[in-house]
Amino acid sequence: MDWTALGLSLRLAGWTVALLLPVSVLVGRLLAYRRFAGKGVVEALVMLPLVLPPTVFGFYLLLAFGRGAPFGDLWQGLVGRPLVFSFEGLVLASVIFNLPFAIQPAQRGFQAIPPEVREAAACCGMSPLRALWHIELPLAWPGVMTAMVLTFAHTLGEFGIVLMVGGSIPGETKTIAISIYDRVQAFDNRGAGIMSAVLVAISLAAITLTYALSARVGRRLG
Amino acid sequence: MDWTALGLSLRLAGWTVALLLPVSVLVGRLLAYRRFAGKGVVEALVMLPLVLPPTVFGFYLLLAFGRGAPFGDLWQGLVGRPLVFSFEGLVLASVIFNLPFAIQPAQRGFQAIPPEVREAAACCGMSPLRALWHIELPLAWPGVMTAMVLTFAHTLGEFGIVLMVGGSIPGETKTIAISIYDRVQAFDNRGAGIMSAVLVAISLAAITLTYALSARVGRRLG
Amino acid sequence: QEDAPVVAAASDLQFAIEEIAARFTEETGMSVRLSLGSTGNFARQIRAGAPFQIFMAADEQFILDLHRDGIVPTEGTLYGIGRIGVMVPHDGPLAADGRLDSLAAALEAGTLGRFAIANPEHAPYGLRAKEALQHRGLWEGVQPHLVLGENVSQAAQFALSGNADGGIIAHSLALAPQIAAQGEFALIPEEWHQPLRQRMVLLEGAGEVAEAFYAYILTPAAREIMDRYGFSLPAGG
Amino acid sequence: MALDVDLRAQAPIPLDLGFRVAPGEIMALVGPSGSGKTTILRAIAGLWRPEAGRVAVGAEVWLDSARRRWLPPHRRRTGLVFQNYALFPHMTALGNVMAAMDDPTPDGAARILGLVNLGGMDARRPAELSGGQQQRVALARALARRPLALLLDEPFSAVDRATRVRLHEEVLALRAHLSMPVLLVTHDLSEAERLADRIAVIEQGRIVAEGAAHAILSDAAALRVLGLEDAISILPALVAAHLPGGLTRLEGPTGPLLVPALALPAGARVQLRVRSADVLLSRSPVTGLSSPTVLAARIEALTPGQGALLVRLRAGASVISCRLPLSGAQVLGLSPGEAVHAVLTDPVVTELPG
Amino acid sequence: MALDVDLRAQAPIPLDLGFRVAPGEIMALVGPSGSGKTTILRAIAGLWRPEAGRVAVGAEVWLDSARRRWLPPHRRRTGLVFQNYALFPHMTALGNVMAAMDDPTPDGAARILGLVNLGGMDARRPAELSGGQQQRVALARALARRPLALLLDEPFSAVDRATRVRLHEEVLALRAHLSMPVLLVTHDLSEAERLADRIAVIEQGRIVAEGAAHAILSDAAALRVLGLEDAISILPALVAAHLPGGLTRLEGPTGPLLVPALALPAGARVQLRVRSADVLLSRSPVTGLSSPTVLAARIEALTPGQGALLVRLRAGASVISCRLPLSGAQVLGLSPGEAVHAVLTDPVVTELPG
Ligand SMILES: Nc1ncnc2c1ncn2[C@@H]1O[C@H](COP(=O)(O)OP(=O)(O)OP(=O)(O)O)[C@@H](O)[C@H]1O
Ligand SMILES: Nc1ncnc2c1ncn2[C@@H]1O[C@H](COP(=O)(O)OP(=O)(O)OP(=O)(O)O)[C@@H](O)[C@H]1O
Ligand code: MOO
Ligand SMILES: [Mg+2]
Ligand SMILES: [Mg+2]
Repeated sequence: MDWTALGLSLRLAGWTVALLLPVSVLVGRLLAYRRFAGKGVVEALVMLPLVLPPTVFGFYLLLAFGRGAPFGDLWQGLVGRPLVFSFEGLVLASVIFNLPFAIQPAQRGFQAIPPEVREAAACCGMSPLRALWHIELPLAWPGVMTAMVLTFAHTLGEFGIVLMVGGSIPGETKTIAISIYDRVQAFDNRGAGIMSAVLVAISLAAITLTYALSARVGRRLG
Repeated sequence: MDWTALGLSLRLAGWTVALLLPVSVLVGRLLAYRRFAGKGVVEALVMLPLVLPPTVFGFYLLLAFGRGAPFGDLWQGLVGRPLVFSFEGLVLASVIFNLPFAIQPAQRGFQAIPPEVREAAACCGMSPLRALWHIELPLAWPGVMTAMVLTFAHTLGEFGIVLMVGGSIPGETKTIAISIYDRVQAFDNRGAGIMSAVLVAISLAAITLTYALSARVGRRLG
Repeated sequence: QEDAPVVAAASDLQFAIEEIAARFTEETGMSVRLSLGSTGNFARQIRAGAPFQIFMAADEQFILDLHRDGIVPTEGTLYGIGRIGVMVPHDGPLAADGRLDSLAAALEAGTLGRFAIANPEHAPYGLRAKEALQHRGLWEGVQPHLVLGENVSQAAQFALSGNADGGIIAHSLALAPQIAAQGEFALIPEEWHQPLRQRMVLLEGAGEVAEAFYAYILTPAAREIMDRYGFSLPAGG
Repeated sequence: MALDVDLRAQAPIPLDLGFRVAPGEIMALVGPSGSGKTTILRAIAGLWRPEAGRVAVGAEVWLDSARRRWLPPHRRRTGLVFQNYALFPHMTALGNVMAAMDDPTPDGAARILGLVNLGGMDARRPAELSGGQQQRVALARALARRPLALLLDEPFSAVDRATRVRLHEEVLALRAHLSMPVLLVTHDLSEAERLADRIAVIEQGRIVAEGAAHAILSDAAALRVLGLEDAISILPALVAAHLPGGLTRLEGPTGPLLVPALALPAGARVQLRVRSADVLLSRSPVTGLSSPTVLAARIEALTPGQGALLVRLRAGASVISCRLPLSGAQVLGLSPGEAVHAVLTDPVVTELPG
Repeated sequence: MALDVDLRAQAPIPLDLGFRVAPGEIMALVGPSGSGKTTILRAIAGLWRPEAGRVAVGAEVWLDSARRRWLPPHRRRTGLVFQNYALFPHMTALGNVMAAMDDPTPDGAARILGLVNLGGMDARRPAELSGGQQQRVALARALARRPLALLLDEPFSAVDRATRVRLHEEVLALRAHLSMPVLLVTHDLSEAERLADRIAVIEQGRIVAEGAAHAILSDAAALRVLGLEDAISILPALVAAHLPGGLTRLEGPTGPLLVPALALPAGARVQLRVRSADVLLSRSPVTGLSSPTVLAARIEALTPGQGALLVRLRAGASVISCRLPLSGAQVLGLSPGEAVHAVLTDPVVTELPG
């Protein structure tokens, strides 16, 4: 069992969820409530990271993050180490790739709040921020939850992008997904099976727990 | 531009959406309204296809569907040709892999319907089926829509499973995702770029159109 | 086209096999469909009943195993010996040097960035790269710098994308014009690693077209292409 | 077909009651907020399942816990107006009504919308309607189903007086026409008085008083549950003759009664409703007053109430409640058994069916 | 601080009106369903933006289209009771109230819930409350904000009579205490009568009548908009003396008036409200009747109404509306200018502030 890889994957999923949670809430809310020209196109654009095969998407990220590309060089200049073949690069790639999962369900969650409840929040003197925190978030929580669980699960299983921008460096970019795949490729079915089982068990536990906790969080926020 | 592969991908996405639509509605509705022991675990289980890397997931499907496996042999006996390395096999794999996208958002969509509206439907004499069609579906539509768009987009971009279960046979199982990846592998960046652009453009158009149409469908059902 | 036989070919054959297939169609009017991928994957898929008619592996062991298990009817034919070499991008810090002195110097100086090879756990070219590095005594030192491609083609991708200082890739890839243009390549001495014996086999149920193509690969016309892409065949092999 | 209801439950609220509503009868459920009125309607409609009980319309049994019978809501032919309307938000007013019809036709639905004074609002969605308009769509939808039992949960609370009067008439007409049992939850006692044949007073899930509307509205104990001290007396009578000078003479258990002319044939059965505050007493015969309705009565009981004296009068077979300012009683010096003249200053006369 | 409102719009409904509510004043908005009452409250709260207009409380300007000023709803200190309550479904009753408080404390919120008779329901969520209970939570939430303007959209429609009376008292106490302007939308005219100082009658987005409550309630034209024929006369008076025999003598523009004893000191300002149907007329002086309130008046006008004669009386400086059954008028043979004795059978006497 490659515990390092599992730990790395969980860290990656954790960071991705943590970074996408605010994005999911803010962009989801924006798309839910604001009307603007071309909104339909924006909604479709949000879906795009899904449409490209992860490997291809990863390839373009490799080009964009790499040496010689403006973004890659900017990062290198700022942080002092390259973005590709690094954990930070994986996180960034994962954040971009999970945008559709993070935004769409959250948007639906916000849309499902009856307008008069939001109006009541304003009439109770809540600033938009307080209304977001005390009223909208708890009520949109099932949607945001779905967004985060999809993101979490998907990051654990993400393979193509990680393969492309990661380079399979143990402890840095060799995630559990890559590790299992390597076992499979090496015809080590038993090793792959054990790792898969552990991954599935941990995910199952994590997601079940999250659902259970989220019910509480929903209540606490109230 | 590999039009054959693109056509294949669109066909695959179409079939996946068509087959998952009823699943999404029925299972999503069930999870939304029914209370039963272990529901939290079922909800987490629905997420599992996401957690395993697609290639690994595909590997296990290959084991399950392939020669010598009970299910694979059963299929071969019934249909006369193997399930793996066929379009049917891809569709089946894709359906399984997209379950989380198809079910979760639909479930949230159904949950967002105020209970008294469903009660009113029953009091208007609507059988559960008529209520589903005339009341629940139109109101849960945004969620179901999200489910289907996520499924569609994800199928277009799906790579790992298709590679494993399909074997990349041109015209049969070589989807646009694999075709683009092949171009990348062959250092044909221009070819890959063109195909990616076409794929993105078509997806963008398809998703935008779907959103626009779905607004109408929502109205028509009303 | 729809019922043309499918040839499963290791990804190092990428360029050679495309050219051969085109020539084959030109000369005979028959056509084949190519599926390029990792040798290991193909072997597994063939066990699961994949409808390939010809399997061209990057490592003969896979075919010998399939034959041993009775999955393919024959041991097939050796069609080439692969070679590996160092590929570095233009203007990169490393020199394209087959004896890996430049790599060793960079290691010593602590200036080495990332270095790409295919995953030695399952990619034949990766394993040979590892052997070569071990032979040169660099394996331990280079490990922290390695980035692993899923297959040799991806390793080339890494080596040339500007994100690594270089890598060890297949000669066959380095000979392809679009790759050759991106950097410099030098062969690693053959004796530094086990030979990359590449074998192909006709699968059960292969049809006439497949048989014709199988035979065609061994004709001088095809051999010329193979040679051009670095799949030399030892005399009488 | 009569509606038979019998409900028992412990949670979420204790409930223990039973009643029967005859076909064509309107029964009002009144009682404090939170006493269980909505819960009763929900149990009848099948939206809530009591722990035990029986609900039946005629021979059709919807719930019988003893026989483990339970019909789901959509198989019960009820028309329910929800307290919060519960309209279908994605449908127009017309669509909402058509959704409840057996043979939905736009014309039929438009006709029902016309009944509730919503002609011209066909194409509006609930979000584009005012509160009262939404409530009327909900009423129209309940009627559209041609229910076996009509269940109205404060159906007129958001509607203005003029429309309300019109809707009252519609409900009465419909009730006579379709002869279905009607259950009406209302907080407006004048509405209950106008519409209901019988009233059940609900308190904490039990019926604390039940009976003919006039009996309940003159039952001080029942009214106290409702926070009212104002009893209403109801006197049955027959139209006897039309007199010159714009008067009609009624005959009833109270003896002859003069009332402002009625447009009813002699022999018609009527009923007079009088608020207890609208009864004046005099020791001497009363003449020359603008109210012609005076009857002779005897004082049965005197009960001091809140700042007033409650007087129970007997006139023939009828009992009349009268609330006098204490001063009035003092001036007259009344005592039980005495004969007095009662002036009914504002009796409401309504025709009884049959 | 007074609330100044001036609104103009074409869509979704035409709106063209302006009014001012003084601090501590309760103004009732009445009018047919769909006339725009809710829309007016929404405009004041900032939930709807009219095409033009001005809304200000004292010096605080919330909307001034001429100066392009617009304050978002959460910056306007309003307490709004929504017609459909709009409670926060995920919060308890207590949570809902605390959500609107500046310094939320459970004790403070519980106290306000006690005010609306919901003690003990603190921990219930909206879905676990009855309709009337939810409505009261909404009222408590609106009060909790200590608003500069209280906007009540049919806040008592789902509440039983007893609770309603209590809530009326709370609102009146609060109004006196906090001296904020209150706008009350209601369909219940007796509620408007009891609570409101002024009434504005809205029809199709315009004010068709506006004035002191008593003036509007005795204005036949205004009442007809509301579907009512029943005018109410309001007579101001001063408590003059307490007489033996449980009577109090009032002095007013109508001359001396005897009423059942009041618990008010001499000199207190009061007001009598009399429904037009509760006035009896007699040509000869009236004595020995249980109602002591008799005054001398002169007939100003006689108007035939629906099955009744509407009589306008003048008594001193006051006008009293009286609805007689046609027969009563015929019996008496009334004509304009004649002197009559008017018996007020059920006057409601309330103390005026100041
Ligand atoms: N979005 C809209 N589109 C079209 N018409 C609308 C819209 N919203 C409201 N209306 C109309 O505006 C009118 C005024 O509505 P409003 O809610 O102010 O009425 P109201 O006086 O409060 O009525 P009620 O007493 O029934 O609550 C109604 O006729 C309503 O149908
Ligand atoms: N899910 C629940 N959990 C706990 N108590 C509940 C629940 N649902 C209803 N109740 C309580 O049951 C009681 C009866 O509710 P119901 O809605 O029948 O009252 P009601 O008579 O219709 O009142 P109203 O006139 O205010 O509408 C109320 O006290 C309410 O708080
Ligand atoms: O045959 Mo490979 O390209 O070394 O996986
Ligand atoms: Mg109720
Ligand atoms: Mg309104």
